[in-house]
Amino acid sequence: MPRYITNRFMLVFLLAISLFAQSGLAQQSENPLSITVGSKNFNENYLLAEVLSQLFEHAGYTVDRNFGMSGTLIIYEALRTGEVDVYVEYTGTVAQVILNNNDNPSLEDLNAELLSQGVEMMSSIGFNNTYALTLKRDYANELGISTISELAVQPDIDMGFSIEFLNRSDGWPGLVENYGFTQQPVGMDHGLAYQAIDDGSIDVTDAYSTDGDLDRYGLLILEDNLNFFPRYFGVPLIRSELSVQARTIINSLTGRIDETRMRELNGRVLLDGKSFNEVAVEFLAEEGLVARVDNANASSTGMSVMWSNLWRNTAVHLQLTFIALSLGCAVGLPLGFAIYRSSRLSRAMLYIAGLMQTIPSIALLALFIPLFGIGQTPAIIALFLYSLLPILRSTITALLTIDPVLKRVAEALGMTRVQQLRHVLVPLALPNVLAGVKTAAIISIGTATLAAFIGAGGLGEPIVTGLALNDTSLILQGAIPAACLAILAELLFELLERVLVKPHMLVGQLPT
Amino acid sequence: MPRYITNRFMLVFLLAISLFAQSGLAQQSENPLSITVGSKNFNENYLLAEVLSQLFEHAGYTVDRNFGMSGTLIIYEALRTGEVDVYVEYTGTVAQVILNNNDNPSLEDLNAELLSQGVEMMSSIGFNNTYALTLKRDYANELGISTISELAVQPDIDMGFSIEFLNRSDGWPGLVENYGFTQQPVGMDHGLAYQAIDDGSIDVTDAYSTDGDLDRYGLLILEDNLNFFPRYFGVPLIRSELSVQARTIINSLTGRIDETRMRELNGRVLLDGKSFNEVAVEFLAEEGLVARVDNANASSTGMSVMWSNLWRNTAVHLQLTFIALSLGCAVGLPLGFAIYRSSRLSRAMLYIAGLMQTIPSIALLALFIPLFGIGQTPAIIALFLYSLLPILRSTITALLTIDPVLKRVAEALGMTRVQQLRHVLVPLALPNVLAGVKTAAIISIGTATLAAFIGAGGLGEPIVTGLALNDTSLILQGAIPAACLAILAELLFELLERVLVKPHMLVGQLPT
Amino acid sequence: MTSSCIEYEAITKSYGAKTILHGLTFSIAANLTTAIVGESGSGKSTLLQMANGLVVPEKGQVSVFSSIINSGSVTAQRLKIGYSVQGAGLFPHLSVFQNITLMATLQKWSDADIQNRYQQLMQLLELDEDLRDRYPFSLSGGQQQRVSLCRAMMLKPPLLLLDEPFSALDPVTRDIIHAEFLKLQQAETRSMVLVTHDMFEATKLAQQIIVLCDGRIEQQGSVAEIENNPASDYVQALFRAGGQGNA
Amino acid sequence: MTSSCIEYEAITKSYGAKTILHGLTFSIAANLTTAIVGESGSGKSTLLQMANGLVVPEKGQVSVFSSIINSGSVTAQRLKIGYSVQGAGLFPHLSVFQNITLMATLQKWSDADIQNRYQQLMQLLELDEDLRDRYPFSLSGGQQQRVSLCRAMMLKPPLLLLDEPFSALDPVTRDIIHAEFLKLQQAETRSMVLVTHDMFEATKLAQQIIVLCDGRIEQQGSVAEIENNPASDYVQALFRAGGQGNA
Ligand SMILES: Nc1ncnc2c1ncn2[C@@H]1O[C@H](COP(=O)(O)OP(=O)(O)OP(=O)(O)O)[C@@H](O)[C@H]1O
Ligand SMILES: Nc1ncnc2c1ncn2[C@@H]1O[C@H](COP(=O)(O)OP(=O)(O)OP(=O)(O)O)[C@@H](O)[C@H]1O
Ligand SMILES: [Mg+2]
Ligand SMILES: [Mg+2]
Repeated sequence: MPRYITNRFMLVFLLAISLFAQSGLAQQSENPLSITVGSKNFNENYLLAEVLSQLFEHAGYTVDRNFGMSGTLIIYEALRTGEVDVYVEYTGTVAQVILNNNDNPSLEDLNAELLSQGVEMMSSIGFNNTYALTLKRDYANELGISTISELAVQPDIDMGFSIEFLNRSDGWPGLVENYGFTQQPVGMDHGLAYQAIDDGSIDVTDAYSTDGDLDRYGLLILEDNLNFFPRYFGVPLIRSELSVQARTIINSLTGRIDETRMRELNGRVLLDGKSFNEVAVEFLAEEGLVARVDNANASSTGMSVMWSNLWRNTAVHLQLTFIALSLGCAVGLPLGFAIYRSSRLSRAMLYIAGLMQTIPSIALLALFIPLFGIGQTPAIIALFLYSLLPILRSTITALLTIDPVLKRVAEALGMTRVQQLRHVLVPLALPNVLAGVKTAAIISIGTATLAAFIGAGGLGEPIVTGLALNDTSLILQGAIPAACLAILAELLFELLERVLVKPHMLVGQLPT
Repeated sequence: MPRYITNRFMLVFLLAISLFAQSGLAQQSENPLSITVGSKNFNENYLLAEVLSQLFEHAGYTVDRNFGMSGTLIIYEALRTGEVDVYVEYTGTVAQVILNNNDNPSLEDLNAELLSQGVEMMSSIGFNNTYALTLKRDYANELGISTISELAVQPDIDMGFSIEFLNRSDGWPGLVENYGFTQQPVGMDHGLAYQAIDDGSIDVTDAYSTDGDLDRYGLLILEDNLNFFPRYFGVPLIRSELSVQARTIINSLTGRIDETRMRELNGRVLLDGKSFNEVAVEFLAEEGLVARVDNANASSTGMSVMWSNLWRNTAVHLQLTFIALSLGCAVGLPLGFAIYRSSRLSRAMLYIAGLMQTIPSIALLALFIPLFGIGQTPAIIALFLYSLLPILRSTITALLTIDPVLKRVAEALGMTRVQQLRHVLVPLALPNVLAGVKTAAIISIGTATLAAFIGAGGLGEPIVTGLALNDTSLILQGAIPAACLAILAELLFELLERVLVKPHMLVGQLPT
Repeated sequence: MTSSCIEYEAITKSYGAKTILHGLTFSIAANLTTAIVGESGSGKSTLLQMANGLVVPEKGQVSVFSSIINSGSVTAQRLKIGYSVQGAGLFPHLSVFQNITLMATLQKWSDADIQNRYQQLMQLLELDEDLRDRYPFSLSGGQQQRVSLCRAMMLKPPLLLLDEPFSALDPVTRDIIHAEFLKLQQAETRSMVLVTHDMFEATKLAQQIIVLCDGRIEQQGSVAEIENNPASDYVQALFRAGGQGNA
Repeated sequence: MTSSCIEYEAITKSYGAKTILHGLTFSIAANLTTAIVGESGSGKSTLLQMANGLVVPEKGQVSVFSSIINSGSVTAQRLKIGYSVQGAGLFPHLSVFQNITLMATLQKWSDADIQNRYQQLMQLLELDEDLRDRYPFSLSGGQQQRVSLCRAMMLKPPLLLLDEPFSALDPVTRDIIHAEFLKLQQAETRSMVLVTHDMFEATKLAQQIIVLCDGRIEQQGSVAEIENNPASDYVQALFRAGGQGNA
């Protein structure tokens, strides 16, 4: 009966995994009227790419969605080489990052330069997504201010800015120079700043002007009356061989979305929890660009890139923690068994494992670079070292607390040390040992995000990126699978425990 | 006998703590010929401040060292208000950060502006501490390059830059614009970049031009031949009422330290592990500014600020982890005792605790701001949540594995549930429960660094700052006390275990 | 007949398909000593543990001092029921003194009362003074068993359930303790149920005997009745076995 | 005299200030059954455990089959020494079958041999077939004790050390097992040391008796010698106590 249950569990589990794996394989198809739409890996860009994709689909195109690419250079390279036909870029970025041979290029120079690379810039969609200073609408009314200049002369304002903003010359230092601020801001994580402002801990923070969070918190953007912040208008970049028909479709967005509208659309994703697909359908209907019909059948493919990213990150994460935990067991368990008899050795080992636990992860990774380079290896070794303490300690303690009468009997029967371990000590210590291993597993899953620091990927990648971009959906793309992995690990260990430990060895309610 | 040992341990422990506490209290003194020297909280600035201090001491001054202040605005404010008489600033910072009403001020305007605030800028000490691109000297020779322009046209160069450098307009974007780079760099932690370059994983990274690490790794600074990077010359800032005598003393440093020399001096601290005091003594002797004498008696006071910072951070850290762990025990232990009989409830609780373990700390802190604001409270609550899993799990498992005969006897004797717990279940489960609590304690000490993200202080403060500044000594000022705390925690728990658990309940070697 | 201290009514108990006790109904007389004897595995310990609620009958009910044993009130009832488990079951983390006096301390007895009772019991059971601060792991089998017995008797419970309390004692010590027990029985009138395999012990200490076989009561009655009129071959064999029958 | 299987030479053992065994020198005859009897706490179990190295003497040495027991070689020697600990000591995580046959499996016995020996022992000790897959927690006291005995005998060791192996058995079962044991003793000649409190059992199963009192040997000799010429009042009291003396 328990074996039967075990097998069924296994079956269901394997099925679930294989389904998950298949869903990650995006289906490719070829078609004469086809187009590839790309996007960067943050909400707004996803959404605009989805809007473009649906427009094309309604015009009869087969759309290949190549969403969620990380980094301007990567997506631009994809456009240049024809792997992507169109994506939405920001004017400031085009000038600064992509075309780097010109100080302050005129629009003409810029276009010429792009054209030489087989790329064209379409007309702006309308919004300018740049830095902004923001504060509670109510509070602004109370103070009677609406521009940055008016803010600069308010004495009792508490300001909290992201570290990046505090350091960029187009951020705080420039503001101080241009507007003559005298207040002293504090630095804090951007994601936390919104919460802090909502909470009243601070009054003003920096934001992106189309940030969907602004409406959520009832924040007002102060007018940049000295035009200090650079401009980042959203513009579609296309391959220059694109047909007139395709260009016309893209141009139907020209000037259609201003900051307020973009903020509101971003908010639908961020706050109302709608999918990009849903919001795109709504938007196109609202604008009269497309009748609101066939909602259902367009839905699933839109997310395939996100899913494949998610699946890849999860797989890497799983691999990292699995290898690290296996190593932790492979070292911690035998070590525990070898040294538990000597309290001096045990203590020494526990001290060492404890010390490693307190080394900050970045410092640990730094130590590893000369030894293991960058990538997955040092990440795994760091995770392994962090898993040692719980495993080692629970092993040692569990072995120490076994009934000495049974230890004595095992000796008396003539078992060798190894046989005693295998047949008596390990089975009796197992529940408490497993408790330590389980804790180590969950902690590993939680801390494997550090792998992203050193280019090893995993679910830390969307989390770290999301934290940097203040993109909740990206954070969740890392956090939710991590949480699922934690539950999965618990389930697996329960299975393992059910197979390895007889139920009567774990007595909660006394049998009567 | 064990009680006697216990008491002696306690005594020694309390003595050690009180000594440590006293060493943190810097002794203040007043004197007619006295001066207060300030410094920012990174190595180079510490060292220059110590050099100034010793110069003054040799001229008969009583020097009050006010070292390690964090942030330009704070130390400048201290200078303006007279709490500090002199410190070393950087020209770029003076213009940008301190005097914010002028776009590109002339030196005259700048001085006038400073004077109006009671401050004067002395002549430059000589070195320019700005951004630089750096690569292995050997590799540069191999390529035959010595300027950034020459680097820009090398096709096969792997570049890794700090995230900040990649994003600052006076960093990578500006370089691309000015020098026409086409290579695509990867982003990585600055501290790790040195290791990566040493390791051959990358070829080029960004650095500060006076960084002591450069010589360690045999790195060459490429000439900024287009003068792109802004200038940050080191200059003493003084209060304008300073006497001629004091000014003369300060001016004896004018032009004395160029980049190479500064790098070499920084290296003595960073690489040779010398104290600021030692290096300052050596420098003054080498320059013939002061005969190398009375080394010993000048030593201890110089570090008093660092010690008091260290002591304060340690105290905060200890407080955070202690409160969080106490909460973890106060919730985890009773909860474990309450639910261990029901495997369904136990599992549910362990899932929840496991989920909390996988929430990224920044996200968790973000959730807390509306509830608990910023500061120590949310940090403690996050640490508390992270400590729950090990405590809860070890409690539940330890209770489940108690010999059922003894549980039965406890019932048969007529004990109430509470009495059973107090007198039978808890003592028998204790070793394995303590194993979980110990693990939780060590993990808490390790992760309490996150408190620094939310302004709660602790040893995370120097670590985070040190990581940002790539200042190993600062990192160590956080990491070493954290490691000591971990050892201390182990020792305390050993004491606790010795008091609470009879030695015969933990049988390693069988008694014969 | 005398009044009863325990009443078993139609008690059935099985584990899986195997029935251990087949609908037993009987009662145990108050203020007397009743010995339960019978085959190993016949359900003696199980019956004993039903009287203090450690084992719950599948069907039927058990009453002690006229109140039904159920989980609600059983904790209070147990204070009046001393129980020594087969095989000692001492708390390994408590010293001999703590094992014996724990419940008295929890019942807030005065220090003097605790010390007196402890001394009395240690003497009664021929235990050395110097065991006081030793831990169970360091006791011999017979010492452990006697400490467990002291623990059961500490609170002077009106009912004692003893599961083979003297099985690990040498004959000389056993004899001495038997004599003391008989004296005590006259001094502190109490009811006692004694599971034993020593028929001599049963006839010496008990007034009533219950013979259990295969989950059924083979015979119940006074010592004389059973010795003189064994109801079955099994009962007769019991008294013959182990040499006693040679007498 | 016959050759000896265990030799104790000037054995002393003390815990703290208290000396348990005072320089004992004696030997145990090979191929016979020797009973060790004596007061509870007199050091019987301790002596037994010295023969398989579980307890190390403070002074003196123990040899089994002419080789000295020391920690170096003891594991191999133990395979030839069956031991049943006072109070069963079964492994709670193993079934009855696994408890009994574990060592045979580790010694790479064939499946058939294991099954045969297992069946033989279960029958010998009157244990039910259906206990096979049960776990120790579900056994009665007497069942546990018998399983422990099976475990000790599984490997057919030439020397058996049994610490009160029948104390939890009812007289009828005990009688049957005694008879079987005597038969077995004739079939598989082996040496056996039996610690017991049942003088009848001692005289019936053993040929030699050692009387221990207060850590000294009070008397050693054949059953007849001791019964007929008790060396002291204590030895006499032992045989008188518990009703046997009434015979
Ligand atoms: N660790 C120890 N510390 C102190 N005394 C001990 C220790 N171990 C055993 N003893 C004492 O040694 C003596 C001999 O114990 P042993 O178990 O050999 O007695 P025994 O003859 O087998 O008694 P029983 O018939 O009750 O089983 C006992 O008095 C016991 O209390
Ligand atoms: N959990 C269980 N599962 C199956 N059988 C059980 C369980 N618990 C007890 N038994 C069986 O119930 C029967 C009665 O057990 P009990 O302990 O009452 O016997 P006993 O008369 O006290 O025997 P002994 O004299 O050997 O102590 C035994 O045959 C035992 O194997
Ligand atoms: Mg029983
Ligand atoms: Mg013994």
